[in-house]
Amino acid sequence: MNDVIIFSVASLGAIGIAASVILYFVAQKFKVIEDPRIDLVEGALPAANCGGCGFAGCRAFAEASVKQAEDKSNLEGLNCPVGGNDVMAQVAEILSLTVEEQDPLIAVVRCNGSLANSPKKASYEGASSCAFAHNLFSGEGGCPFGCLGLGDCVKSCAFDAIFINPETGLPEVNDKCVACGACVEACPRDIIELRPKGKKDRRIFVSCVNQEKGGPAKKNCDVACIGCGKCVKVCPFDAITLENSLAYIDPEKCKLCRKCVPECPTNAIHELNFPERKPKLVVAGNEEKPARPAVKADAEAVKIADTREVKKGTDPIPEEKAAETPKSVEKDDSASTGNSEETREN
Amino acid sequence: MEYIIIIIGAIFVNNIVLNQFLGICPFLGVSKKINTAVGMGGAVLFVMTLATIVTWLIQNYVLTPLGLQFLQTIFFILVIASLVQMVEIILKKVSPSLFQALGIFLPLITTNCAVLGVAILTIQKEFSLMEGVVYAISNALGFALALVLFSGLREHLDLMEVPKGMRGVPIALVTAGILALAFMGFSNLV
Amino acid sequence: MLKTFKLGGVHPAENKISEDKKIEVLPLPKIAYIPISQHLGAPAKPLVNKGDSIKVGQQIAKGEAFISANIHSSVSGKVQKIDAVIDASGYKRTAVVVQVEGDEWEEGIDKTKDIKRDITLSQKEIIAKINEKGIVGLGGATFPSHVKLMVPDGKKADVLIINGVECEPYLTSDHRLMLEMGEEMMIGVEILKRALGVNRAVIGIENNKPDAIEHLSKIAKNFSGIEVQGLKVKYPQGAEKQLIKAIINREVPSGKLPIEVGAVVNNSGTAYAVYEAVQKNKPLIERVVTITGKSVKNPGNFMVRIGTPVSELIEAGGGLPDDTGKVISGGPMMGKALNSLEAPIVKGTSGILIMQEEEAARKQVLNCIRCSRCVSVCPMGLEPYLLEKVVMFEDFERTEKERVMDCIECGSCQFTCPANRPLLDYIRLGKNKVGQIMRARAKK
Amino acid sequence: MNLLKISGSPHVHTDNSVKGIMYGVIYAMIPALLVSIYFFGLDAIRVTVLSVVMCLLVEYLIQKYVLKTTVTISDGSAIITGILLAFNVPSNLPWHIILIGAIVAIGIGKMSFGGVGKNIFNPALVGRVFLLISFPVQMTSWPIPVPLGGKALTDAITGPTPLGIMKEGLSAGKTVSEIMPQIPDYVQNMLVGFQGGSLGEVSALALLLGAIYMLIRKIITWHTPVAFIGSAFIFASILYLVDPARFVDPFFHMLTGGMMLGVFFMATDMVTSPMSAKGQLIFGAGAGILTILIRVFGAYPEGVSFAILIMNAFVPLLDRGFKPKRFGEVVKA
Amino acid sequence: MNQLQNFTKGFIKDNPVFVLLLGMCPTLAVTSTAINGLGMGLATTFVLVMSNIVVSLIKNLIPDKVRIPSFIVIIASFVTIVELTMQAYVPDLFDSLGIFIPLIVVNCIVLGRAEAFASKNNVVSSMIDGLGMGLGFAFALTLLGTVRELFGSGSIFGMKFIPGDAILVFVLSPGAFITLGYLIALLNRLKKA
Amino acid sequence: MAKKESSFINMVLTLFVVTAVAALALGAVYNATKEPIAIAKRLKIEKAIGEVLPEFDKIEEFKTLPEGGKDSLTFYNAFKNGEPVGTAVRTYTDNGFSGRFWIMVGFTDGDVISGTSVLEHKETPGLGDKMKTIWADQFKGKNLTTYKLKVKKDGGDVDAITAATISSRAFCDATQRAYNELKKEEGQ
Ligand SMILES: Cc1cc2nc3c(=O)[nH]c(=O)nc-3n(C[C@H](O)[C@H](O)[C@H](O)COP(=O)(O)O)c2cc1C
Ligand SMILES: Cc1cc2nc3c(=O)[nH]c(=O)nc-3n(C[C@H](O)[C@H](O)[C@H](O)COP(=O)(O)O)c2cc1C
Ligand SMILES: Cc1cc2nc3c(=O)[nH]c(=O)nc-3n(C[C@H](O)[C@H](O)[C@H](O)COP(=O)(O)O)c2cc1C
Ligand SMILES: Cc1cc2nc3c(=O)[nH]c(=O)nc-3n(C[C@H](O)[C@H](O)[C@H](O)CO)c2cc1C
Ligand code: SF4
Ligand code: SF4
Ligand code: SF4
Ligand code: SF4
Ligand code: FES
Repeated sequence: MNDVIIFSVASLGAIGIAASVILYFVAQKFKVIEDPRIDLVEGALPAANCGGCGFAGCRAFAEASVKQAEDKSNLEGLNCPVGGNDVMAQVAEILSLTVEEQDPLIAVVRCNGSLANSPKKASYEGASSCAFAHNLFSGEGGCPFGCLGLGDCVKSCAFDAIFINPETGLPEVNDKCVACGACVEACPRDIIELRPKGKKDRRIFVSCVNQEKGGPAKKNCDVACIGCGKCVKVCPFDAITLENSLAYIDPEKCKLCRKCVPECPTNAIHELNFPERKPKLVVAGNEEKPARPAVKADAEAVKIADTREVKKGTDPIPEEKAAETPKSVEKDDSASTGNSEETREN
Repeated sequence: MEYIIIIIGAIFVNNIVLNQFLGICPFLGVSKKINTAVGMGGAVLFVMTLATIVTWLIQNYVLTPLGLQFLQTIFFILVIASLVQMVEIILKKVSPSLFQALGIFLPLITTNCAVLGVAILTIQKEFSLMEGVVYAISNALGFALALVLFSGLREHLDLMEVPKGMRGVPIALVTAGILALAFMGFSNLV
Repeated sequence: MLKTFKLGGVHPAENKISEDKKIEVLPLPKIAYIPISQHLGAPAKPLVNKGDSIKVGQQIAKGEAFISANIHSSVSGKVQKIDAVIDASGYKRTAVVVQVEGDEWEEGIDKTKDIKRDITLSQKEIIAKINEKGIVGLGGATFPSHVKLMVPDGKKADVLIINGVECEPYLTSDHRLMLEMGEEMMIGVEILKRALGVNRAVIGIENNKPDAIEHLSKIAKNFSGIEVQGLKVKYPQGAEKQLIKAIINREVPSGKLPIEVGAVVNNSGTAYAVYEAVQKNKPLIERVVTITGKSVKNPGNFMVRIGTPVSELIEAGGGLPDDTGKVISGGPMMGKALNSLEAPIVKGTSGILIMQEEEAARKQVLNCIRCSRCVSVCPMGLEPYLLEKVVMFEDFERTEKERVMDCIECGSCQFTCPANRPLLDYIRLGKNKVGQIMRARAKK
Repeated sequence: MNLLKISGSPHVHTDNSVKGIMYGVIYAMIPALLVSIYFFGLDAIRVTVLSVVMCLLVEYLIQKYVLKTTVTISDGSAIITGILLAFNVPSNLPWHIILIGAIVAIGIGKMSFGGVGKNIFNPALVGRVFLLISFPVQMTSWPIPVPLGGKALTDAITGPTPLGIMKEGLSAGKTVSEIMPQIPDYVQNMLVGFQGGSLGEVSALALLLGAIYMLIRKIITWHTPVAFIGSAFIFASILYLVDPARFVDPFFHMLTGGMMLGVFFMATDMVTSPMSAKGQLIFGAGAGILTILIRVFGAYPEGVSFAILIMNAFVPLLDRGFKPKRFGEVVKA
Repeated sequence: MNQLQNFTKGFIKDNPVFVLLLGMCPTLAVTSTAINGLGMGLATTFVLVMSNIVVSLIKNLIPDKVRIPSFIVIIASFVTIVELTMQAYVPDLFDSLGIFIPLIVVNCIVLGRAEAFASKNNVVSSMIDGLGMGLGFAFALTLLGTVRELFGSGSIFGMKFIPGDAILVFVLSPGAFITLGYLIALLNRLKKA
Repeated sequence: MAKKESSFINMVLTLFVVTAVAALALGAVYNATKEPIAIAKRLKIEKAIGEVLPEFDKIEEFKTLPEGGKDSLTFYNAFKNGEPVGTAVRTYTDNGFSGRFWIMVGFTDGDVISGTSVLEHKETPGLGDKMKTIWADQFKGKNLTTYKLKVKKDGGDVDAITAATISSRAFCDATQRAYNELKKEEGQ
């Protein structure tokens, strides 16, 4: 009986010693010059080496994490199933990827060329891809800047935060949006912009990116920005700039005073989540507008706006990050159209 | 003949993954890309053979003579774990290119029940050392076959828009199931 | 003996409705819209200003870049404006808009029909002339012809191939041109031969135009080193790589130009334009355009001044039929669907095809059943089904590896797919994206 | 006037359609169906109709209520699966087993992957093999075929298939020549259809007829069938030459069991076979060798189904490894 | 509250089988009947709990570099204990679980929890974590075993209530894969709903 | 308490201690379970013998290696009150559907099968493993001098399990082997 125990202890102990000696030399040999964070991350991982993450072991996962943190500053798509969220949070911490407290942004669709505002002039058939249609033609509504409505943005969103409203044919963003920017990337027409959510979720922006002159712009869409500059003049904070016949409201400078909104003759400026206006102002605004269609469009725009944005979150207007200006074209018209032509030809 | 039976038996009839259920975790985990699958297959071949030899020696020259069969599990796993680590350093030094191709999979293999499983089965089946080696190699080949086939299928599935609910693991499992169903045709081949 | 290329190919219904219609001259438009970019490469730079009076044949824009082409006025009158004008795709492009007044020609242009046979210019002078007169390839790609004729150092051309295939269904402009201006065209071929310094030229014509084959064979007897080769009818035989393969059995390597195998391909219309430019000093200001379609009342072939709005040609064809579904610039396989009928006819417009509603409608897209028909018809040996998938899943690395850039956009795959998949749509998108990636890489 | 339509080129399309291809296959199966009705009578009709209806029903229900997509049962692919499933089972199979077969074939084998075109494995064979393994007893009692009007219409006698007799005899240690007399005049009977077996296996000739039709209509190409038959024949011949007492002659293999059915109707399923000609040749050759291997050495008398399913799993690798000949490749070399 | 969450997370949210896909070999191999699944699950639970306890007790005595081997030894010891005990007292169950009892050693979930949780938490939490995870594992195995047994042999826990032959495939290897595949799909769907 | 440093000595020491403690504990458990395991094994055999033979109170066992076989058979001569009641043979076959399986066969009066019991097998549940059911009862009381131990397909007297002829055949093979060896032993 004692034999068994003695043998066990002796042999197993021997193996133990052998193993530790080997491991010691492993440890020595492994001192290759590698990013020290790899070791740290590996330390945080469960060391189960199960491959559940899709990598060849925990170290490979650690390397991948460090690399991705370097390249993309995020850990998207990386997940350790054994460790779960806790471990991933630790990893993020090691790689100092703790999400900085940022002013929350949200995707904003800057086109109001709905089926009503910009009626169909042609009918498109073929691959359901904005990128392809953009290369092919100006769009069913005719506006060469407007939304094509084929939903590349929707496909790119991993959070189900953006979808096409079948009534308007335009994408709408809901409160699931985490401002990842995927849709901004996806849209071939640079219609979507990440803007600060704004105080009480209130935002004012020009819902148009058409850089054509007034006439041609208006021809395709009732609610296009025609570059008349009225809003620029009325803004007390110099928040609005006009470039290429297109007004842009800088969210950093905009104090949400709403003066510009009724000024716009085509209702291109949208205000979201504001209380009802005093009737006087509305009338004043209405008087300046052309006849019926615009009023109709206005009603619709407000309706869309209401469903589109969900009230949530209150944060001060951000100071640090300069808002992106629209991918503007410094060259003249011909150059810009020449460009789009080239992409189509290739 | 004996060897042929072992080889065919291990690769096709009782395929280690599809029939014996060993090494399922890497089978599901490392089968997303064909290239990784091939690397993993190679690494398993290497480790499994080595581990089987060493564990066979330990069993027959240490455990059995000393009457310590009950320590089999703990001995084997310790030996395999240390062995893999040792191989890793040696490989890194001796052949960096081979290390690049196979070495990165080594840590993954320690905790893969295929290696330990085959080591134990070799003992259970009372194979001679030579038979054990052939058995280990065949099982590793069977593993590699299943893994590479499966990775091909998964890459293929990635380009099919599989219904949302089935995407990912469920369809992979169903595919593996049908693959196992097909492999039943090899039943009793030897 | 009829030749053809081996790999892939399809045979769409030919529908050459207008093949017996003689070329007529389309009346001048009231306003001509002459885009400054009618060719592959950089747009030309306008030379005239608003309010200027201009004559037919006067140069109004200059191609300054290496790959670019001059633009000449096709009408006489006053420059109304130089502005962005809607083009076929609905986008706006800069064009010179001319208010037409009379038909006053620039001096030195020989307007007559007389055939001028003697070729007096040297190789260099010919190329300079072609450049000066703004000749571009009329086969579709509108590649500036003078660039093509300047064989790069280290390469040598040994054969000129004239593309009289016109494999696109419906279109007949080249066919008519070969029949009615065969003589002139042949002189153009001789000029091109000289410009290239080759002593062999082959005119490839598909067997559905036996009259053209016969006619040109007869004329060719008077010329040395020019053969006419009949070809089996198979789309896309007109594509230059396939044509070279069919006629001289050489395969242009992937990603390379025909000159790699010593060949240069020019369209038959181009040859005619070269004749006019070199012998008659006439710039490229008009071309033969087919107006056709099953419901078109009066299909035909017209000599059209560049810049004429498409709508005027359609009027000449009997007006827009009620059952119009699509108006296409070019043929049904490769043509562009027009977004606006006010778009002008440009150097590259070979025909206007009006398709009926149901003929034009795309059918419901189904799952790919892996029938491999698309693979077997692809003349470039690609796997369209796979390209579609990898583009859809945005794996552009794989897209490039699967040789998306080899695709000649012939449309055979999509034409043939029983599941009606928009294969070429995605392949085009993939080419576009991969092209961007490759350019970005080249910059680095 | 209507709005102008805009799309990329091409703007025309052939008359090719998925439906057309699928119905072509259905027409091609009619001769074999008629032969089996002739021999198995009402039972053949019962099994086929049940199987087709159930396949359609399962596909309909899944598309409508589970996946909530457009219903495409009219494209004919489920009908093919139904017929082929019926062709692969004995004519006296109880209805609930057919139902299970249909659920497995369509539900697991096809719709789980997203429906037509997306499945990796041949759905009918998934159903068949599933049944074979789950219900070995019911799936291997074959009614003896009796020409129409014969008395066995009502209560069929069951008996083994030629392959079953062979396997059984060989494993009992008999030689081929001892067994052969138990299988009367197999060449004639099997060509015309007088052999025990699944519905669709009875007549090699009728199947061949359908195959020729499909070849002419270019629904299938010759590559897979030729490679399949060729490799099986060669492999069987080698074995036969090695020991004619233990291995039956190759013609027997060609004409018995599901060989013809599998070769022409199931290995050719475009969804589950490789794209390139070279890939198809290897696919066929692999299936042929596996078939003989399983028939001769395995537990099952019949190996066609397994062989095709196993080769199905190789399709992605074959697609990767064997690309079509690219234009402009030779010159480079 | 926290401990309760700790305990319950292994059942659905972080279920080792359905969500984390760990320890798949025993999951698929031994679940041809419900009782086997349960047995395997409980054996694993025992090892998980005990090794978690011991690891969290001695976590500070172990230098980092030999952490893993030490843990492996600890786990292997408990596995051997289970092995011996089962051999002695439930030999039939032991026979039918076969090689998969020693293979608990390499079940990623065991080492994973030891490393990820027990080596960083106190004894009580570690024990509860092990228990939760283990029972979650056992739950999954039993569920899978039940379904397969029901379809494959027409019985549950050995009680036959569907007479005649059942669908044999379910107790064979393809059935294991396919059943688990659909179970996971189903649970994903339920979780979303 | 601070973590131990990973120095060489520490590592070796720790691992040694851990393994030693583990070995100690396991040794103890092994010793504790040695008896029960042996008993369990014994019980299993005895239960099987009990199933195939009439009542007995004493057993003698010995092993022989059968001709051409790879493993030895075990014979259990059972006695009641000193009188032999029969012999149980632990026998096997290599022809099972999934390879080797072991059964116990009991013989009384030298030639008569008194019962069979399946010990270890890997045959397919639902098919081959039906040999554990009443199917095996058909062998009870059969005198092997007259009974042909072959399935009917092969010209014997045994009803094979439906769809599991292979297993049935193998079962006969195992039984036959036991009988042959028994005869040989008797002859000596
Ligand atoms: C960027 C570019 C450069 C080219 N350079 C030459 C050249 O140097 N020589 C030449 O003969 N053709 C050149 N080509 C013309 C092509 O060979 C071809 O004739 C032209 O793209 C039209 O062909 P397609 O109508 O078949 O598309 C060039 C084409 C492109 C797009
Ligand atoms: C699919 C395809 C079909 C073509 N068909 C014709 C044709 O029928 N006739 C023609 O002249 N050019 C055709 N081309 C254009 C030729 O490839 C080539 O660009 C042209 O012949 C070069 O001559 P060019 O520079 O004078 O236009 C086709 C190109 C492609 C890609
Ligand atoms: C998964 C599977 C398991 C099988 N298991 C057994 C088995 O345990 N025993 C057996 O004799 N045959 C088994 N078979 C073989 C088949 O049932 C085969 O049809 C049979 O051996 C011959 O049929 P018969 O018994 O009706 O003559 C199995 C087959 C499969 C596919
Ligand atoms: C030539 C040809 C053969 C086919 N063979 C089968 C078959 O063997 N089994 C089957 O379920 N469907 C078959 N189909 C139908 C269809 O392709 C099949 O259901 C798809 O696999 C479903 O995605 C066939 C179709 C064609 C065109
Ligand atoms: S893609 Fe990103 S930024 Fe756009 S809507 Fe979705 S979550 Fe918001
Ligand atoms: S916003 Fe952009 S991406 Fe989204 S549908 Fe409109 S065009 Fe497409
Ligand atoms: S369009 Fe491109 S991919 Fe399609 S057949 Fe033509 S060359 Fe091939
Ligand atoms: S032709 Fe259409 S259905 Fe056939 S393989 Fe190509 S894409 Fe798929
Ligand atoms: S349990 Fe993970 S590999 Fe076996």
